[in-house]
Amino acid sequence: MRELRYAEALREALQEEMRRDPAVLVFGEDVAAYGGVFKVTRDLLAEFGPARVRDTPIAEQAICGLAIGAAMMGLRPVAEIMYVDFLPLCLDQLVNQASVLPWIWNGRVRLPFVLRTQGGVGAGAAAQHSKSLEAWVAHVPGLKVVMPATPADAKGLLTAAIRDPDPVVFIEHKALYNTRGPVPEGEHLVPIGPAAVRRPGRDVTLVASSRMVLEALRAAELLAAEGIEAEVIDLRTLRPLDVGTLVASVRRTHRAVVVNEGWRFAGFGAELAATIAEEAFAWLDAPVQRLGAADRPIPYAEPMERASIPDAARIAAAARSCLG
Amino acid sequence: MRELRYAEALREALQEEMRRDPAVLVFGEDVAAYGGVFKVTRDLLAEFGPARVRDTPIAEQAICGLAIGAAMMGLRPVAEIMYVDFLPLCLDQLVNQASVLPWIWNGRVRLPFVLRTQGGVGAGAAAQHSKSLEAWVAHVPGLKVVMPATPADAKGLLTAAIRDPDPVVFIEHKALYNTRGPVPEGEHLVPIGPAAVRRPGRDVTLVASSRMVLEALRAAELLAAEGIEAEVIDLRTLRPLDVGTLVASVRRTHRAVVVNEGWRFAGFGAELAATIAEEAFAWLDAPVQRLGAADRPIPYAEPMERASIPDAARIAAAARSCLG
Amino acid sequence: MLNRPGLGELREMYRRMVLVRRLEEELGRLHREGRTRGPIHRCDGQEAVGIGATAALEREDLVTSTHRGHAHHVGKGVPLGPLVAEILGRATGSCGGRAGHMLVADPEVGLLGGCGIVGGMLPVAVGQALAFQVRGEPRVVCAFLGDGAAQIGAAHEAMNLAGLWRLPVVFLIEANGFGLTVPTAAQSAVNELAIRAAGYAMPGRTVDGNDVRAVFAAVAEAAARARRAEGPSLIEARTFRLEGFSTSDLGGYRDPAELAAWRARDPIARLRGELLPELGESALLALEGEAERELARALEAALAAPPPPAETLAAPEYASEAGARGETAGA
Amino acid sequence: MLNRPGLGELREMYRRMVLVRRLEEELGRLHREGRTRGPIHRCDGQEAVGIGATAALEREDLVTSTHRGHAHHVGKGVPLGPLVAEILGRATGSCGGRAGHMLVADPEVGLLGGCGIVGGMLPVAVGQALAFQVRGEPRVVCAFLGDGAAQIGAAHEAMNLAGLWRLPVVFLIEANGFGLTVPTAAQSAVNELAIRAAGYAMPGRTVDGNDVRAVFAAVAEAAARARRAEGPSLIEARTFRLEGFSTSDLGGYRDPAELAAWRARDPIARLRGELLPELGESALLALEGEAERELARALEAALAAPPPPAETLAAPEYASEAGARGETAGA
Ligand SMILES: Cc1ncc(C[n+]2csc(CCOP(=O)(O)OP(=O)(O)O)c2C)c(N)n1
Ligand SMILES: Cc1ncc(C[n+]2csc(CCOP(=O)(O)OP(=O)(O)O)c2C)c(N)n1
Ligand SMILES: [Mg+2]
Ligand SMILES: [Mg+2]
Repeated sequence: MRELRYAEALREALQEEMRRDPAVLVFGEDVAAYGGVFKVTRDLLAEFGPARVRDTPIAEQAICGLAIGAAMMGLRPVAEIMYVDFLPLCLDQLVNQASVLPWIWNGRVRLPFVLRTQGGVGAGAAAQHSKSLEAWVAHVPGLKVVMPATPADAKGLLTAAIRDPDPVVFIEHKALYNTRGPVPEGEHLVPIGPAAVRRPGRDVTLVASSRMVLEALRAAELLAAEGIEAEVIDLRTLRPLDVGTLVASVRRTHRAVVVNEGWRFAGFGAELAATIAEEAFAWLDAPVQRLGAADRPIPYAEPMERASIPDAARIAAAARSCLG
Repeated sequence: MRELRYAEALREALQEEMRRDPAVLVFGEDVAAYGGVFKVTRDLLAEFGPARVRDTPIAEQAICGLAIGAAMMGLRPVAEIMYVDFLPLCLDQLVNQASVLPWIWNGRVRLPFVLRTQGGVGAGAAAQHSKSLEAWVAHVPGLKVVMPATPADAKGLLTAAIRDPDPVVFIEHKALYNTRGPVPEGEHLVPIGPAAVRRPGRDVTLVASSRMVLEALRAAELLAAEGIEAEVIDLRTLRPLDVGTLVASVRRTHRAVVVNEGWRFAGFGAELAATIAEEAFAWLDAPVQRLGAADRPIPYAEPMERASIPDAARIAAAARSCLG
Repeated sequence: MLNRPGLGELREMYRRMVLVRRLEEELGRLHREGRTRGPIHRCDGQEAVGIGATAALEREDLVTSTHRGHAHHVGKGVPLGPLVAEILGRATGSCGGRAGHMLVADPEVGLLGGCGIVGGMLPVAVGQALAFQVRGEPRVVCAFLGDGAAQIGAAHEAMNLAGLWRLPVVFLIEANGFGLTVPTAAQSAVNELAIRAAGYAMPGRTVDGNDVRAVFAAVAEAAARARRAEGPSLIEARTFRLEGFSTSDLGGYRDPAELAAWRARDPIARLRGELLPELGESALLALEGEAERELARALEAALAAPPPPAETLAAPEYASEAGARGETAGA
Repeated sequence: MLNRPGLGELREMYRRMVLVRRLEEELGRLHREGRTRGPIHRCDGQEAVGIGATAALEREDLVTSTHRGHAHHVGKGVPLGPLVAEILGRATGSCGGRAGHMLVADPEVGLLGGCGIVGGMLPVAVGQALAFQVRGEPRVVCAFLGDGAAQIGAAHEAMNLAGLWRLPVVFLIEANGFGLTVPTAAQSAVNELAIRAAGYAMPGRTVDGNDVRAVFAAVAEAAARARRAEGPSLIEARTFRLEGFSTSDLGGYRDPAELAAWRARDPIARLRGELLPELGESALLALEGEAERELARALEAALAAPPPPAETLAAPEYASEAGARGETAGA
């Protein structure tokens, strides 16, 4: 299969869906003429024109409201919030409008929009451009939260998100845009919901999402060298969560490490650890190990930044500690 | 001891601290002339005048920014966000400024402000005025998150919050304002951090905060009638969390039910359940039971609203199921 | 649509204004009897704004409303039975009792919809208007907001975007002099909010919000402009709220003389006075009686209807799950 | 402070502008050599705004900055060594390397401070000004924002509140023609942002942002007004960003002719031309050399300094924990 970069895979999904469905619209800061600061929307303006591909002012509340209103009227907007760090600016629109209206209005409207954004630690983007805030949106009923880890999923999940009848918060990772991998040509749908077992193993389950999947896979390599067979689960969708795959794995391996790039305290890892401890209680041979970012603002300086989030070595150490 | 309503206890704390320290300032929507929609700031304007007690425009970002900026310059502002449902409008100020600046600036500024707000289900306030969003703020490093359950704690914790050198999000409960209880006269400080054991018991630990403490205590009564002795822990502070008290209790009772009024999925209960399962793994005789709000917007109609959050009966049932 | 309402239109507006006033009064009564839930936001004294504005719209136009929306609901044509039932949280309500009084919506008549977050629907209104523009539909969104709401960030972002993209939105400020209890002079740096329109490259004007003809004319003109793809407008309708900010209002913050002066300028009495020479007393009494009977029927039916059962809470979270009705307003 | 800078002041402004320009150029070079981290936002071409404005302030006044703040930092007097070290993430930086280039702050000189969230410091600036008002201190906050930032909700809330309470804030828009890549004409419904001041009951004016004297005069006047407790002002300084939006800029979105035209209006060359008759070539060369040597020393020291070690991450989360320095700017 031909290989694409994660960013290109995303772009292909946008392009194919815009060709397929005239209701699909793309807007956000710097997405049109420039093609997005990560170039995910490159050349879409040239192909689809200024009515469907729009640069907006710097106005995150308006961007999110645009998506809600246009979706309510039958369009399928794909809005971009440049960094997940700016998502707090439109959380009112997400938690008080997007989450509420379809259900509270008794299903009388649908809101089929996608809010694309990206998070995570990159190279020195500092405290206001490096956060992982998926725990917040995953808490909100009515939203779906998707975080692809591979180029193929980036394409397949974005395609599914655009066709989905519900609001989807689609969180990319700045340090994944340049990763390459095989991506199917033409229509490629990865359903929202199911997790993927990226590597089978019987000794311990490593649960991760987004870039942490790559770290977990590297940890599995380290562990394999020591004779420990780790199973790696890529959640892909955080809400609704694929509890079945998660729990089935832990019931087999009896041990779990959950990894999330967001702050550890009250983070998404807590949901994973709690769910596993509830649903696999009798199967667990050791406490679930939970890794997350240090509970501090993300610092700029490299040694501090690097220390602030989980990595393969720390994941492997956590796995060893549940086996020890 | 004389009894006060929760709202009066809060007012007393504000009044005493404003008398004690001229740097204390109160502002927010409808807090001055009207005395607050829950009358917590009643008569403060008359005593302290319009420079220190201010009605603001409806502008939650500005309210929060005012608190940050004034605190940075050495005042001790107590700002009010009328409903926690409106807190999303100022989360950018909290997560990108208040959380970040003191630590990222290497401790060169302090932000001693209190953001008072209130949440929870009352009587028919509906989807945009009934939420519990403590999970969001509890996720943020550098913030402290306090939720008093009793009038005495309302006074003591608010006093401590005003004197604290860090930003404190102080979340009251609309259905507690009229509850009465003994409140010490004069200076009364309840330190931020420690949880309180509200009822000792040896069979199961019920962990709750804010109004859910009252439901847990009622559940303990129900259980006592069946010969089950439940220990009830009132967290009081959610961040930093008193893990010691929590874990010590569960290590004694071997069973835990965690109760939070916010949505269950990725809610604060997940942090509690995960922490207990991690720290008391070898002591647990049953999975931690986790209760939260139904993962839906809070509906208006009474039967649906009532069904949407935990109550004494459901807490008792959860306790029985871990004992069963 | 002409900018001057004809007699038939005025007659109907009068009927609706009376209907809204009676609704507010009945809700006040039910509240005092302990038969309502939550803070209900009456609009007594402001009826000319909501009724006059919606009368100047077409059925396919949209209205985004606020927490104080009864005149918008009635004006836009939400059937009275389901409207009252929703306000009272019944299964027969337009949203099955889930929404309640602050969040009433009805896609069939273009009320999309109520909102308890001040300013919360303004960005949404802009998105609705974007859909009309993209599809080339000659439809307009009338976005109501309060004079308090005009101070919130979302209002700025929405107005700038509407002005920039020339979207078909009529921003209609119901300037009733207060937020909840804080007078507008203590909320806004400027007295006349309409002047801000210049900062968004849209026309702005102030009208007498107690004169239903003036409101109608201003909205008709702004809607026509929007339909001609000339972009948004800002209208500030000066009016006054005669009752509490909600049924929770404990009072004590208003000047009785000011209130009395505004009571003397009641928009319903004013329109009645204007219609009297044209229609005659008995026709007006008949109209009022008709409104009262319609309301009584709706109230009686709503009060007799059951609330939605607790089990309804298990209704699917997502439209993607089976069973969601999925009526789309855009169709 | 007089509104017209004297020759000594102009001389110092010139030195600072040169210093900022050299700093930007050196950072560009270091970036190309792979020796910087993260997107650095250079302000080449805009130096007259930051330097002119800060020169018109007193030391006890405050500046809230943006992501593009090097001229604000230098102008407000952050010592160059710690400034450059912070930009490069060294332990010797003004914030110990934790903040980095977007978040530089220095309470000692009233830079409080940088911010990577567009518009994020505007509500904070209003709060700082509130403290001055409450304590009756004759201090002013100069709040810098971009022409892109002027479209965000927080700007509206902050300006309305400042106007309403007559807080001592100077809102200074650096109108450099772009957000990141989107021209201001595609972001703002109006071309002239200063007209929005009328909606906040404050004076608004547009000045030539490449004329350091004009910027100085406008800020001096606005600051004096604020110190007289007459409230805030809005100044729109028209300028142009000559380099990329950050070191990540891939280009391709700008008109080369426009860029060339603005290069010809370089504020540093302009001021040099004005000072030449007064100071003479050799004095100017000496001044430039001085700036270059100062920068070279700071750069060399910063590059030689270590970054903060990973263990610094364990520094206490809260000021209430022992060990926090707790320097309070208000003292
Ligand atoms: C974002 C937000 N802040 C505060 C409130 C609480 N609140 C409800 S109505 C209201 C006053 C609104 O004033 P205005 O916009 O003038 O509308 P009016 O009530 O006068 O019709 C306030 C402050 C809210 N619902 N939403
Ligand atoms: C709230 C927010 N939205 C988006 C961004 C991404 N961003 C960083 S700089 C910038 C452009 C800002 O434009 P302007 O305010 O004119 O400042 P300039 O860069 O021109 O100095 C954008 C969109 C951000 N940092 N914060
Ligand atoms: Mg009002
Ligand atoms: Mg700019």
